[in-house]
This record gives sequence, C-alpha cells and structure tokens, in this order.
Amino acid sequence: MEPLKGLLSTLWKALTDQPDPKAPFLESIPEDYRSLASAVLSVAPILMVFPLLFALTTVLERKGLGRIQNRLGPNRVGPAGFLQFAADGLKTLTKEDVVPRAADRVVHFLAPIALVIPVLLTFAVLPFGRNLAPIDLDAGLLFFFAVSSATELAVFMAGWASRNKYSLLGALRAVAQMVSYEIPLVLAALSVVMITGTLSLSAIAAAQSPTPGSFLAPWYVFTPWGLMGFLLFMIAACAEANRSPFDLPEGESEIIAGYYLEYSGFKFALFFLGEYLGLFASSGLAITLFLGGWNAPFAFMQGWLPSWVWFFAKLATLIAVFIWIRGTLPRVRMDQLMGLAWKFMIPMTLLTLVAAGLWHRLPSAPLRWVACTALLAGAFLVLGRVLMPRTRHGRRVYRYAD
Amino acid sequence: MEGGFIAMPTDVILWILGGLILISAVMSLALRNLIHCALFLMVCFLGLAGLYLHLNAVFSGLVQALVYVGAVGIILIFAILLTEGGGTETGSHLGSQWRTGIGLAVLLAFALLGAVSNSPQTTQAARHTEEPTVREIGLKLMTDYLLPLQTIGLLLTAAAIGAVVLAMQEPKPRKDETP
Amino acid sequence: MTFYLALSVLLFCVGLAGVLARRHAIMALIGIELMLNAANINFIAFWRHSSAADDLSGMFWMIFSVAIAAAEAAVGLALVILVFRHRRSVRLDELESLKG
Amino acid sequence: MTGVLDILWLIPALPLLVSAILSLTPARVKGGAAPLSIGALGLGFLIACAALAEAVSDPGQVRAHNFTWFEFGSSAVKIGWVLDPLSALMLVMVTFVAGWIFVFSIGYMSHDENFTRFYCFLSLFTSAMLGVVMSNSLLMLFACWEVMGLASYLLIGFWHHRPSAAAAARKAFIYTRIGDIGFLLGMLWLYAETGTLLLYDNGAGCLEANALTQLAGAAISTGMAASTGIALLLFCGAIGKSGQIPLHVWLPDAMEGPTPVSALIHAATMVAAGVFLMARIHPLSTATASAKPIVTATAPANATAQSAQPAVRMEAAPKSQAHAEAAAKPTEAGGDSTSSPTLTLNVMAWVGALTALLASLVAVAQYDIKRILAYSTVSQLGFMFLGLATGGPAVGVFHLLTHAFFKALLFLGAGSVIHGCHEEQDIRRMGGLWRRMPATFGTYAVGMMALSGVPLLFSGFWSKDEILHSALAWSGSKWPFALGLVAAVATAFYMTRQMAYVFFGPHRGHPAMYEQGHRIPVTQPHESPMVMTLPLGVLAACAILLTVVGTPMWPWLHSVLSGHAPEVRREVSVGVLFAMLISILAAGTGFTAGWICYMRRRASGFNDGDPLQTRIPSIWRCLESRGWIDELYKMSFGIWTAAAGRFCDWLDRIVLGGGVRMIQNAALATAWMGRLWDEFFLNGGFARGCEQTRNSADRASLVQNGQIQRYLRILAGALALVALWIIWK
Amino acid sequence: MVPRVILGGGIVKGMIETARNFVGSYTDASRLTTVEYPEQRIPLHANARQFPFLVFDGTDPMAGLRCVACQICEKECPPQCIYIIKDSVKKPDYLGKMQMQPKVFDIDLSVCMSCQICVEVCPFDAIKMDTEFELSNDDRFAGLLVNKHQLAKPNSHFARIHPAEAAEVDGRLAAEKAKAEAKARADAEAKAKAAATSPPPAGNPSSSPPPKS
Repeated sequence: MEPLKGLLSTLWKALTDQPDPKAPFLESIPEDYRSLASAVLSVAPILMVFPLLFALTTVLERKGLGRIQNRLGPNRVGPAGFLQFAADGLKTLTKEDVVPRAADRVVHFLAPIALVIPVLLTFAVLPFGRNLAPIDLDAGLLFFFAVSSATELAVFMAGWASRNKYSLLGALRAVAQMVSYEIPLVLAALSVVMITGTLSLSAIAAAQSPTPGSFLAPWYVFTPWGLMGFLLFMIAACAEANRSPFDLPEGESEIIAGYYLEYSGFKFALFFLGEYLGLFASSGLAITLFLGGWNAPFAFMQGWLPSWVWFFAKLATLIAVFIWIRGTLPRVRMDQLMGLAWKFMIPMTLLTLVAAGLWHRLPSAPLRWVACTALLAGAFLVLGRVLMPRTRHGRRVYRYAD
Repeated sequence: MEGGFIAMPTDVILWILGGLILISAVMSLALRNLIHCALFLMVCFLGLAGLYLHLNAVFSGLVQALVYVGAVGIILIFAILLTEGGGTETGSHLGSQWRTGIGLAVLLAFALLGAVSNSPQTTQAARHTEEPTVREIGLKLMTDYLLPLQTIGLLLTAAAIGAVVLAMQEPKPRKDETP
Repeated sequence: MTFYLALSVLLFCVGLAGVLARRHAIMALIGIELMLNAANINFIAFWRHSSAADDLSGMFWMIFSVAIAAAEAAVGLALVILVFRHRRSVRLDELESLKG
Repeated sequence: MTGVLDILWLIPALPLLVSAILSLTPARVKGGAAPLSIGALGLGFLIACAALAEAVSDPGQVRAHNFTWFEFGSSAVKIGWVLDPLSALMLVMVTFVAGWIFVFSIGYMSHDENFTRFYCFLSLFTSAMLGVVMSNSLLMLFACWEVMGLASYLLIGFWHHRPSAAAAARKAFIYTRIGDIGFLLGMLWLYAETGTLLLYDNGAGCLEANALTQLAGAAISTGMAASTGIALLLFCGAIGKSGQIPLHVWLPDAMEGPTPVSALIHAATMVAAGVFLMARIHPLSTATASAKPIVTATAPANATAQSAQPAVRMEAAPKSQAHAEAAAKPTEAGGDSTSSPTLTLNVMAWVGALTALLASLVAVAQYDIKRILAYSTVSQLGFMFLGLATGGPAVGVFHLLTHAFFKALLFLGAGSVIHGCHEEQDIRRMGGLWRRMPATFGTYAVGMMALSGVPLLFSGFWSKDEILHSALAWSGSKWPFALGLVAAVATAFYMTRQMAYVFFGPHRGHPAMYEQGHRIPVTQPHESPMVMTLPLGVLAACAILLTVVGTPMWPWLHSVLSGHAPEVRREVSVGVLFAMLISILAAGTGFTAGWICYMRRRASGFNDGDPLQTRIPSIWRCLESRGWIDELYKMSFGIWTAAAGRFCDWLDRIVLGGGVRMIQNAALATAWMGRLWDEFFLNGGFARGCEQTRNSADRASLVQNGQIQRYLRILAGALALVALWIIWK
Repeated sequence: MVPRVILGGGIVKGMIETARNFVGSYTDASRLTTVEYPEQRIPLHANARQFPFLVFDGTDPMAGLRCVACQICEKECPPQCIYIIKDSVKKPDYLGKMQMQPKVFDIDLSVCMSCQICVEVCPFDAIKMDTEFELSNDDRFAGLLVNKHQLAKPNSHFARIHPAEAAEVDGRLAAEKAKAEAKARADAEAKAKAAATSPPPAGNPSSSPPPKS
C-alpha cells in the first residue's frame, strides 16, 4: 500500500507544480530499485498521455476536417464520435498483417519500431511542466535533433524493405523532404538557443516566464525574429512530420500510400502513431522554444493554472492549427517543396539568426524592434518575390498566320 | 543517462555495449546485402553513441548520433542504391586475396592488444568528473579551438560542394557502351 | 580503461579486415568509417581518464574527427558514385586501370 | 594677397589637368574640349592678373616658393616657382594670348575630326609654357622646356597623315633637341659649380649674389668665366628653341601645323621661351668678377624637406646699381654696364642681329603666307636677342610682349584668310580680299603696321625702337645696330609686299574649280565667322594698347622689370629722339619700297613673276630657297651621319658577325666529337646496366598496379610490423 | 484582405475561408447538408432516377403489364443491358386490344447506366425509372440481373415516385381510352342505326348520310 500512497502524493505534487514531484513515490520503493522506479515513473506518463492524445487527435482531425468541409465528421461511435479511435484501434489490431513475399522480412518488421522509438525518445527531453521535464539534459535540444534525425533511416527502411517501387519512391521522397527540412528546423531553433545561451529546454522555458511586474509574458514569439522563427519552425515541423501541404510521400493520388504501402494492421497503426507523435514532439518543442513552454501568456495569469495545463493548452491549439492547415492547403509539388526549403526557408532562417543577433545587441527597445522587423519583412518580401509565380499580364499579342 | 542509470553494475553495461558494437561491426562487414551492412553499421554507431554517453561525454555522444546515424547513414544508403547495391551481391563478395588481408588484420590485432595489455596507462582508475556543460564546450570551442572550428567549417562546405559537383556530372557515353 | 583500448583495437582491426577483404568500394568506405570510430573511442576514453579536469581537448578531438569523417564519407561516396557511372562497376579489383 | 604665390601653381596645373582629361575623352566627343581648355586658361589668366597686381605692387621683391621634389642620399633636388614682375608679365601674356587663340581655333578647327586631340595638345603646350615661365629652378624649367618641345612636335605634326607635316615635326624636334643639349650641359655645369639649380633660394639660388660671384670667379682653362660659359651653353638652348641662325631652319617648316598652332607656338610663346630664358638668367650673363651681387635675399632657413617650402619672402635689396641704372635710364649710353659687355652679350647681340637680317631678307622672297610670317618671327626674335644683349632684359621682354600680340594677330589673320580661301596658302592665289574679308583685313593691317613699326600708335614701333636705340647706344660695336636697321627696313618691305599680294589687287583664286569636275561650285572667299574675327579684334586692340606700357615718357614696363616704382618722366633725352627718328625713317623707306614694287603695278595673274624677282633674279633665287641652308646642312651633316651609319653597319655585320660565326662553328665541331665519343664508347657499357635496373623495376612496379587493396595490404603489413617492433623492442 | 502579392497572402485567405466554414458549420445549421443516412433520408427530387422498372395496371402484375415486348428499348439501350424474349400468348391491353407480352424481360442492373433512353423510346410507357438505390448484394453477377417479376411494379408506385410524370401519363392513357370508347360507342350506334333502317327499303340512298361520328 505504501507505494500506492506515495504514487498518489507524487501525482498530486506533479499536477500542482511542486518541486521534485517524484520524491514521495521513490521513498516508498526499496533502495536498489529506486533508479529503475524513477525511470519508469517518468516514462509511464509519456507512454500513457501521448498515445491517448494521438487517439484523440485522429478523431479531432476527422471531425475538424469534416466541419471545415461542411459535414459532421464521425459521430457514430461513442458520444459525438469520440470513441472512433477505439474503433480504429480495434480495426488495426484485428486486421490481417500482410507481409509481401518479396519483402525483406527482418527490415520490414523493424521499420515501424525503428520509426516509433526515436520519436518516443524525443519526448524524454520536452519540459511539460515547471519541473515535469522527464530528463533535464544540458544539451536537451541537441538530443532532440540527434534522435529525430534517426526517423529518416526508419522511413527508408520501411520504403526499401517492402520491395515495391512506389513505396521506395515514396520513401526516397520522404527522406529527401525530411533531410532538406531538417536544416531550417535546426536553424530556426538555433536562434532561440543564441538568445537564451543554453541548449537545455527547461532553461529555455524558464527564460520565458513572465516577471510579476510586466504585463505580457516575454515569449520569444512576441519578438520579430521569434515570430519569424516560429513560423519557419512550424513549416519545417509540418514538413518533417510529412503532414498536410507537405504530405507528398503519402500522396494517395500519385503513389498510392507512400512508404507504408505494404503495411497493414498494427504496423500500419504504428506508422501513424509515429507520425502523430512526431507532430506532437515538434509542436511541443515549438511551444518550449517560442511559445514560452509551460508559462502563462500574461503575468497575472501565471498563478491561475498549473504549468502543464498551459503546455497542453498550447499543444491543443497547435494541433488545431495543424488540422486547420490540413483542411485548407492543397498538396505541394515536389520541386516547389524543395524550392521552398532551399530557396526560402534556409535563407530566412539564417536571416532570423542575424535578426536575433541584432535584437540581442541593440540596446534601445524601439530601435531593435524597428531594425529587426524591417530586416525580416524586407527579406520575406524579397525571398517571397522569388517564389511567387510571376504572373505578367502583358498586352495580348495577336499573331496571324501570314 | 546519468551514470549508473539502472541499478545494474556499470561494467555489465560496458560489456553489453562493447559486444553490441563489435558484433554489429563484424556483421556490417560480413553480410552480402549492402543495405543490411549499412543498417548494422548504424547499430554499431548507436552503440558507440551509447558508449560515449556512458563515458559521460554527452555532447560527443549526441554529436556522434546526430552526424553518423542522421547524416552519414542516409548518404551511405543513397550511395548504395545509386550504385545498384540494393540487391544481394552475386558471386563472391570477398576480394581476391581476402585471406592475407584478414590474416594481416588479425596479426595487427594481436600486436596492438599486446601493446595495450602491458601499457602503464591502463592501470589508472576511471575518474568520474562531472560532464562539461554545453556552455563550457561552446566557450572553449569559440576561444581556444576557434581556428580548428573555422577550418572544419571550411572543410565541410568544401566537401559538401565537392560532393555535389562530383556526383552531378552526367556520365559521358563511353565508346564501347551503347548510349 | 583497458576495456576501451581493447574495444577500439578490435573495432579497428575488424574495420581493417573488412576493408582488405571486401570487394565492394562502399564496403571499403564502411570499413574506414569503423576505423575512424575506433580512434574516436580512444579519444573519449583517454579524455575521460585524463587527469586535467577542464581540459576538453579529447572531446574536441572526437568532434572534429567526426566532422572530418562525415566530410570524407560524403566525398568518398560521391567519388564511388562517379566511378560507378564511368566504369559501370564498383568492384575494387576491377578498378585498376591506371590510365586517366 | 600673399596667398597668390601659393596658388600660382594652379595656372600651369589647370591646363595640364584639362589636357589629361581630353586625352581620355574619345575623339567623337567634341563638346567638352574647347570650353574646358578656355575655362582653364581663363581661370589661369585671372590668377595671373592677381599675381601681376601683387608683383607690380612691390616690383623689387622676388617671391619664390620652393619645395623638395625628391631626395637622394643626403642632398635633395628642390624645385619651385617664382613670382616676380618678369614671370607675372609673361604669365598674363601667355594665358591671354593662348586663351584667344583657343577661341580662334574653335572656328578654325571646328570641322577637324581630331578636335579633342588638338585641344589636348594645345592645353598641354600652354601648361608647359606656363611652367617654363614661372619655374624657379632650371631643372623644372628644362622639364617644361622639353614638354613644350614635345607639344610643338605633336602640334606641328598634328595632321600626321601628311608626310610633310610629319617630317616637319621631326625636324623641329631634332633641331630644338640639338639646342637643348647645350642647355643641359649648361645646367650640369651650373649644378657642378653651385650645387643647386634653384634660381632664387633665399640667397642660396644660383642667380643670387654669392653664387654669381663664385661663378664669375671660377674660370676654366681658356680663361672664360664659368658664368659666361654656362650662359653661352644656355644660349645654345635658346637658339635651338627660338630658332636663331644656326638652328632656325625648323621654324619655317613648322608652318605645316594648323595656323592656331603656328600662332600660339611659333609666334607668341614657345619661340619666346628662348628669349625669356635669357632674360631670366640675365644676371648670369652679365655677371663679371667685378660686378656687385645683383640680388641679395634674406629669408628664413628652408623649411623641412617634406613640407612645401614656405613662401620665400625676400626684401629685395636695391637692385645692383648697374642693373637699376640701366633700366632706369634706358636712354643712357651703355645698355648694361660701363665696362665692355661680356662675351655672352656680344655673342647674343651678333647672333640676334645676323638672324634678324637674314630672316627678314629671306622673308621677302617667300610665297607662302605663313612662311613669310615664320621668317618674320625669326627676324623679330633676332631683334629680341639683340635688345636683350644691348638693352638688358627689360628691352628684350618688352619687344617679346608686343611681338607676341601682333605676331599672334598676324598668324590668326593668316589663318582666317586661309580658312576663307578654303585652305589656300599661296599668296599668289589670293588678292583683293580686303573687300571680301573686311574684318580680317582691318585687324591684319593693324598687326602689319605694329610689326613693321608704324610710329606712335603701334606698340611694335616702340619696342623695336627701344631695341634699335639700345643697339645704337651699345658700347660693344655699332655693327649690330646697322644690321638691325637694315632688317627693320626689310621687315617693313616684306610686310607691305604681303599686304599687297593678299589683300589688294584682283582676286587670283582658282579661276573656276567648277569646270575641273568639282561638282560643288567654289564659293568665293568668305569672311570668317564671329568666333574667329573676335580674337583678331581683341589682339589688334592689345597690339595698340600695349604702347601705353613702354613709351619712353612713361617706361612702366622697364621700371617694373628693373624693380622699382614706375614714374612719369617729362624730359626725353636727345639720343632717344634720334633713335626714334632713325626707326621712323627705316619703316618709311620699307613702306615706300614695298609700295613702289607691289602696290602700283598690281600682280594680275598667278604666274607673272614677282616684280623684285625680275630685278634681282639671282639674289631672289637665293633668298627664295632660304639661302640654301637646308641644303648646306643636308650636305654636311646629312652625309656625314649617313656615312657613319654605313660604316657602323659594315663593322657590325662583317667584322663582328664573322667572329661570332666562327665561334659557332667551333662549338658545333666539339659537339660532334662528343656525340661520336658517347655513341660508340659509353653507350655500349651503359646500355647493359640499364637493362638490369629495368627488369628489377618491373618487379617493383607490382606495388603500383592499381590494385587498391594490394596497397592497403602492404600498408597494414607495415603497420603491423611497426607495432610489433615497437612492442618487442 | 491580405494582398496576394506577399508570399503567404494566398494561404492566409484560404485559412480564413476554412475558418469561416468551420465556425459556420456550428452556427449556421443550413451549411450541414448531410444527414444520418440510414435513419434520416433526404427526400428524393422529382426527376431522381436509378434503374428502370416495368409498370403494370390493375392488380395482377403479369396481366396488367403494359410492355408489349416490342423490343425497341432492347435495341436502343446503349450498354445493351435489356434482354427480351417475346411470349407466344397474347393478352389484352388497357384498350382491350390483344397485344404481345414478354416471356422474359431481364435487365442487368450492374451494366445499366440509368440513361433513361429506354423510357423515352417506349411507345407504351411500359418502362419507367425507379428511385430504388439500395440494391447492394453479395453476388456480383447474378445478384444484379433482375427478371420480369422483380421489375414489375404497380402504376401507383410510379405515381408515388414521379407524381407529375405519372399524372401526365395517366391522363394521356385515359384520354386515349375515352376516345377509343367514344369511337366504339359511335360505331355501335352506327351499327344499331344501320340495323334499324335496314328493314325499310334498301332503296333511298338519298336520305341523309349517316350522322358523322
């Protein structure tokens, strides 16, 4: 019974932002299992919360898209359709797991696992609440990117192992896309690192907590370079997670279903789990870096709700935005995708870095606001001009057959 | 990943990591199918990353993971695919005088192991200093090691551009090869 | 400490054996990568067991060697692809024409 | 106004800058050339006026501004410029005349495609001339002197597509170069003696007292004073540049260049540079052991080498008595000093007189309008040297100034005539132009009267009268005076001849170019446009107004040049009146003779001979062919050098060439022997040796047969051996 | 709104549009056009059509069948999905006239493309378009081959699904029927009159001609 009571008090301490929430539970655990218990204690909530969130998101997504398209969305299973994920889950579990004969059995089997593991690892570093960061690594951000870069390998394994031209094509497209969007992703995050000076995510989140006196919380998104960095980070995250405008690899119309073509049943669900968890991880990172992690938007609201509530509220809004984007934007062509990454995103992120430097160096507030905004707006327009389709409505020229 | 992550004695972890690294290294060189070799190489690199983390060199472990597993792995696989290595190799995948090669390698192994076993260095106990923070690394990198950093930067850009230029050239249709 | 040295030696020799034995150019590159990593192990091991507290040279050696290895891998693979395009094969024992 | 000295360097610098700019502008860009150069000169003229005002305000004082050009070792070469009445006057004159000549050449050269290049050379020339005029160091003077020579070469040979112009340019350049050798030697000698080439340098300059006494004192083996020797050598340079007797032949041929060039270079400025040079170094030529130091100057020590020399303020001690006394009372007997004139002045006088006479005589027999003026210039220069030698610098410079104006006027008038008659230069083709070109005729008449010395109204009369008077009163010998008188008569004569031929009588233009297949009818000679006649008018006005400066009653110029305030003098000595009477007589005889010969019996056709020719055919032929001096030179020097050239060629090709060939053959022989030895004796043995090495090499080449893995194996083997060796050592 | 010239301009306009839809779907009920299908149904439009069916009058399907097996529809059907075999036995139609009738009348619904050409060409308004679409079954081939009995449906059904068209058809048929009867009556009267006047002498043909029918 002792451990149960410890667990409850730990839960309470965690939910109410108290320092070192694990202490009560760990005391109740015999000495030599303590480190194992603490590990389990920090992993368990992640494994419970985020797959659940994944489930909810699938439903929310379908309902949201429905609503956007003037229809109801699933409302059969459960109250207003919210048990739909259970139905889907059950379906994937019961579905026959077909493995193509020509497939490379081992790699085919490993691929979904190799995809999900790194994504789950990325959650280890995200600070969900004031002291709810599972592992507070000094090089947290580096860990995040190191691990998330492994997903490309898994995607390739999936695509290649199923021995199918379309899936290989989808996999290579996905890898190319993820590789070329990783650079802007890292660079966008870099500007925040430059300002805060540390790589550890909890320090970054702490740096954005509002001082009691001020009105607006000092989130980085409220600075010009922060806003631009946030936008670029979101676009890159969108591409990294192969979602909405950038879901070329699974372009149903062109190559049927991309790299998870030859998967069915639970492995297929794992891919989706991986994709959505990747989405949550990168939006979690975006929140930590730009939207002030677990801080309240305004100083006076800081005390109202526990910190993790803010984190998940922001996560919810970001997910809503992703769904919203998915409902609106058509798929991007491959060369436009690459063009956007190399011609627009990377220059813009470098410029955001410059703007951040400028922001850091310029003393007076109005001056640095004007300078940074001017720099970024100018760059955005110029680089934008490069990408905008040049519609020259010249005078109509009539040519008659002579 | 702090030292002694799980209550198990540390050298058990060492042996596991060591074994993992060596086995995957051997497998990555022995298998016929190139892609498998590449994947095993990735496993070996991850093992190494784990080893560095175990040695409290967190930054280098993560760099190893990021650079090797993230970047080099992908290039390797792309290269394999581009050189039609996808399928399993026909015929013997071992070079002509592979026996002398492996013999020499074994000879070298014994020589170096001999050297390692009786060198005075090894008797010193492992010292557990706290791992350097990223800020320290950054500062030292920017101050004491600025020149190597810049040269490495230059080298990397040169390599990147060089690789692109090399790989971009269209193959000239050779005389004996029907276009 | 001996564990690390032994591990790096073995890894080095495995890499060497791979390079010497295998016919495929890319396998040679993989062998080279292994040898480089063997060296890295020593760097970190000696850095960890070195006396000086704040001397991070071992770690920097490792980081720079990783960077160089990555650059080398990129260029090496580009060359292999180029060779493949020219010679239609990447067997090392077939690539022996010393002509231009 | 003390600042004028500092900005004096702008006067030559501006035209130089303009010439640089124009040299860069493409030929087709015509717009900028003229205004730029005229603007530069106009600005120069203003500064020159300011400088003149300052110089005149305190004539005695010599203001020099020296600075170090470059150092070599301990000593430094210092150059700089000087502002004294002489240089100020010359600056004003050059900028003024050149300015109007530029205006004139806008019209004259308007349809020439190398318009910009023309102005570029003109500006270059003017800046060089201004450089000469104001330079305070002989070295700088010599440099500008050479640039002037170059510019004259370029301008004479401006229409280089015409072979005659190119030849004339080369000829001019070579003859002036011969003169310049003398100049250079003089400078070197001067530098050797005094150690500085600066003229005025707070007492250390070579024209200052202690340098002069030192020079006068130093005598060379033949007993001649160093100063005289140097002066003579410098005079050689002057002879070459101003076209005096031995080296005068290039000047008439220099008429090949465009007329404004002749006007500017061969009338007003360049040729005058020789006279100016002798005027500038006059103290040197008159320095005798006994003479007291001419100019003493006290000035603060030189400033440091780098920084420009502070303007040198010299309170001029009263000029040496002799000099002042001569200037003050030009009329007094004895132009320079009571004692007999030094050798330099003698030579100068005789050369001047002879040139004047010979040139004026030759001018009588010329048919080309510009050649007549050229010879007249030579003779007038002779007069100037005569005046310089006998009456001191003031007399010479006064005639130089007046001559500059009316000779430029005459040349421009000639140019306007040529332009009017469509490039016709032979006076036998002209005639009757006074009705068709009234403006040109009027101004040309003024210039003619000034040149030939029509009394009272015209400045030419006064300046020539000065010279004749000083020649008469010269203590040296009376003969130069006689020669000068005859020359004056001849001058009047040939000018009237020219007027008669050009402006009076029937128009002897080409009868009808029309029939000879030229579709365009030959329009009658027409008056030149405003841009050409305006300068003529201005110069004509000046030719008249200049009298104000130099009449005996108010010798403003003489007193300014001799360094003390001008004052009006009522009484005029008997000698002066006598000299005036003589010169009026001379001019009169010249006119009447010219009138008789040419005015009454108008030459109607082109080919009916010159009246004079009929009377004195042999002398006429001699004069017309310019006294065969060209042929003389050709015969003497020409042949010499040709012969010397041939001899050297023979020497080089036969004697030396032969020797080289012999050595060559010897080398070949030895090579052959070496080959034979090597072929048979060495190779045999050696070849076998090579075989062995090649075989062993084959085996060794296995190491490099392209098998990468073989290389790696060898590498690994070596590594293993080394490791083993290290461990088990 | 946001000028399209800036890079994100188009995206923002699009997002606002979808947001308006999203919000609208909650506030403005008319937007949600879909209904819970099996439970609620959207009333079909008048001219809705799925697959043809045969109309029969009266109560007995086979007897009242209007189709006279003239096979025009079979010939005209573009995908040739109608298959008719004439029946040797005739039966009276609505006018009592003896007409043929189809022994076999099959339509392969999986082939039929519901182009309604058969309805247009049928002179006897025997075939109309039904609105029944829930025809899914597990036999891909035979399941959708419907025969005469399955096709036959009463005129009342036709009236229910296409009221206007049914009314028009019925009106036309009734009119024809009335005309036919009137003619029949007229013939009958003429015969009766002829019978009555035949006893008097056959001779006065000049009496007034028989009344015009």
